[in-house]
Amino acid sequence: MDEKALIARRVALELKDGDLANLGIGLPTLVARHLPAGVRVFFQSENGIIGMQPLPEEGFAWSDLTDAGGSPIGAVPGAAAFDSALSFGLIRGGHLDVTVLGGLQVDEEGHLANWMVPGKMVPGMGGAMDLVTGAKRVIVAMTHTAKGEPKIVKRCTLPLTAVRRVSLVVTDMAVIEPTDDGLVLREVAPGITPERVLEATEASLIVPAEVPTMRLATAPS
Amino acid sequence: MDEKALIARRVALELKDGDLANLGIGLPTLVARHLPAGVRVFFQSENGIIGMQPLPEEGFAWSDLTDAGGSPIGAVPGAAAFDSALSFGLIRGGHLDVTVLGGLQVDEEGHLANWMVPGKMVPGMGGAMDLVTGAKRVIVAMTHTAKGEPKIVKRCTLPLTAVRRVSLVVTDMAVIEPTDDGLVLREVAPGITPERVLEATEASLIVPAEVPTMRLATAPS
Amino acid sequence: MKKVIGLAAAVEMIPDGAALMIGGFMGAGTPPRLIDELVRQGRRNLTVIANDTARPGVGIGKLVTAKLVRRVITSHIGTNPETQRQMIAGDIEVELVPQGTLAERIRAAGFGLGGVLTPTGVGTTVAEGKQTVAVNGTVFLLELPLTADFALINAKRADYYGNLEYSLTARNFNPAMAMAAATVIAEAEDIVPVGVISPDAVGTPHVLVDHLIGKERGHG
Amino acid sequence: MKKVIGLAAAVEMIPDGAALMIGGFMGAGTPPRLIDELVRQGRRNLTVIANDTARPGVGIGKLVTAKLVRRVITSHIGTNPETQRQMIAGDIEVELVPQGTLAERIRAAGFGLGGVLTPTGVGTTVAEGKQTVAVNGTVFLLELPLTADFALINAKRADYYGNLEYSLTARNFNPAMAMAAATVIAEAEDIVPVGVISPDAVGTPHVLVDHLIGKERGHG
Repeated sequence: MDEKALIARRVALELKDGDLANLGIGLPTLVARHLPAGVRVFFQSENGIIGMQPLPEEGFAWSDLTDAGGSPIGAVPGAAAFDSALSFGLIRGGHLDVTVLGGLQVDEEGHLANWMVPGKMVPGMGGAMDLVTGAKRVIVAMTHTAKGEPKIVKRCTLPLTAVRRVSLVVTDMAVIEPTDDGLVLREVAPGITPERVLEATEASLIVPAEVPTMRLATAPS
Repeated sequence: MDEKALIARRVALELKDGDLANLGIGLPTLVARHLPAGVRVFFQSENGIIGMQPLPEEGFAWSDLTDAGGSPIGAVPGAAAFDSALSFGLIRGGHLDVTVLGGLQVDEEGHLANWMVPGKMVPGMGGAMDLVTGAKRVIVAMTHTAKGEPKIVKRCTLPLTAVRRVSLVVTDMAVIEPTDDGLVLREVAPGITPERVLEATEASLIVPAEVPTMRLATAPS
Repeated sequence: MKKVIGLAAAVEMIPDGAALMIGGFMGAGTPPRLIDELVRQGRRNLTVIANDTARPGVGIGKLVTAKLVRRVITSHIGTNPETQRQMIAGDIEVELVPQGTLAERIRAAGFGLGGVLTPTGVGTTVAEGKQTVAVNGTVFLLELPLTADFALINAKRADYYGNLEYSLTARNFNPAMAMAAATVIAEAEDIVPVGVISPDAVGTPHVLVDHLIGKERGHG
Repeated sequence: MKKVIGLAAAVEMIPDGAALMIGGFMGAGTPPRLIDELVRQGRRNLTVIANDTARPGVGIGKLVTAKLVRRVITSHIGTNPETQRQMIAGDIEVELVPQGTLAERIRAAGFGLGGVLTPTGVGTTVAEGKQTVAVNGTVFLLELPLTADFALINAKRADYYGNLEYSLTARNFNPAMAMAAATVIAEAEDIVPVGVISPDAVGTPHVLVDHLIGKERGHG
């Protein structure tokens, strides 16, 4: 299975019926495709809408209805549009149930770094700092390693996105929950052992006696 | 001439074409009736509209279109409605050209007291503190004395509405401008001498060599 | 996801002593049925956060007359002699807040801000006991967020998701309060099918509304 | 009171070195004709306050490509490699601001606030050099208002007074910027007679708009 699809299918199970969710660009966007039947989630695009959906048909685009990347989208019935101040009021005021974001590093304190690599990549934080600070739940969806290097580290060497502890980290190898006691290994991907996760992780992990295999939402038809 | 009408007619001359104005309850409300021909002023009601006007016809009332006192009003073509936060953003952000407010006392520093009499009347400040703090021009429209007592005093004994110096004071006896040097007597009402103004005023007044008679807008037909 | 509930059931969720934000300005934009039901059920010792207490017999004035209110945080009580009488008698505690500051304090809570710096009230009795902050030589009051257990919201129209559309001056404090309270109960003149309200006409997105009062038989 | 002026005349008011707030999010809601005319007239050393610099050839990206911009205060430049190239070359100075903080700082200026206390950025590089304020044990950054010489605003419709109506995600930063700049120049797809836009549909009241770009012959 494609590792990104695996991550998206696992994250999709974290979304609950009625949730307001904001998905980051890239891998997190895939999560919307994997929602279980009967779970209706409302997606916010931080440029000013609740109720975004993919463009329903070719030729249905309009320049006033776009996602945060500037691409045309659709809107579900019951969508609501608003300005940037209200959009971030929803995020910072604790009204957003969950955000799913990509990550460059997560450390033992559950801190996320995902917005810059000094001397290399300085795209800007966009809404990432607000999302990590304000959402009720922050789920990091990322590959477990990058070019063989662990991304789950003792202490982030990259600049932090926020000092708020994220809620859950979902990778192609594992589901890890930051807690008061440290990072707990909650699930392993199909075919992956806890030992292999430990090998691919710089941070210390707390490994319970039983670590179940990752649950996965069904793939879209 | 009725003293309130006189004050309103004088204040009306202070409003300029295109101004956004907010009139306080009572005497200030009368100003709208005395605008010179060709001067189009937009009136804000702080409960959330620009473009209020008196109810145009009996039977045209609607419960969702009211003034700050809760009474039905009309709206001119081109009116705009908004919530309380934006309404006071207009006031505090310096977007309101002029406010006309009643007064209990004005002192030599040009400070206004108009919202409470300790131990007696505590209606609440409503929007008065915001208006006096934020409007570009603050015009006080009030009778010169109350029960024979001067209302223009050396120092306000009543709680201040703001520490911002008001722009102009218009009474039934005089037009007085607070300046860096103190209160300057700019005009006297028809039939009133500077001497009589001084007698009815506790504060020191600077009296120029020539004090013209109050200009007045024409009364409505 | 089902938000529409009965009027009585909605008000039964509100305990004695609750802090309520109530939309409206002199009664315009105050939810009429929720107010009447609070009176009918006789909820007591309420804290009310609202622009004003209207007049006796009007909007929040009904709660005051029924002696359900222990504390009011408001910008104005001058139009309701009953509020003033109860204040003087010591039955009701009144905290007066400048109207613009009241709007910003409520907004700050809903928008996750720790506070706002405002010039209004500097040098007046409103500044007593408050922290001031100087920014580029100008002194501002630090005004803190204001939240509540419940917001009672009035809208012109709702859809069944709970999107709210407001009308003219009946809007006033409703949108900010719908962001700021722990639980939001909304009452609309009409509830329309989802999709009928244009996304641009939504004043309060449905995700902020916890409960919506349904129409009841006999109410026309 | 006459607000409608020609495109060229409007842009001629903007001097080299001006600070501009420009509405839009990745080009959506950015005034297209004002941008093109700025490029045509070759205004230089501009400071641009905007959510992003879009892409080369799109919205604010056109200003960057034409090398008109000396400084950007923005939340994101990652979609425009030309902005990044000029930043690395030292031709353009970039101040990165979290998007929600950017919105609140602009709003604070327009609403007469001295600043806002925000949790975003605490403990990160964004907090460097900024005052922090503790409120009830929680630490917030004090973020200061952001103003500009001009705001360039894009709306769906205007009326001849200058009331502006926005559409869906093209709204974004436009309403806040229209409050925050010294001079507001607005461009709309249509200018309709006064009274045609419902008071409830007005996103920016006309009193905030100084100049409105008229339709020109040949523009269809």
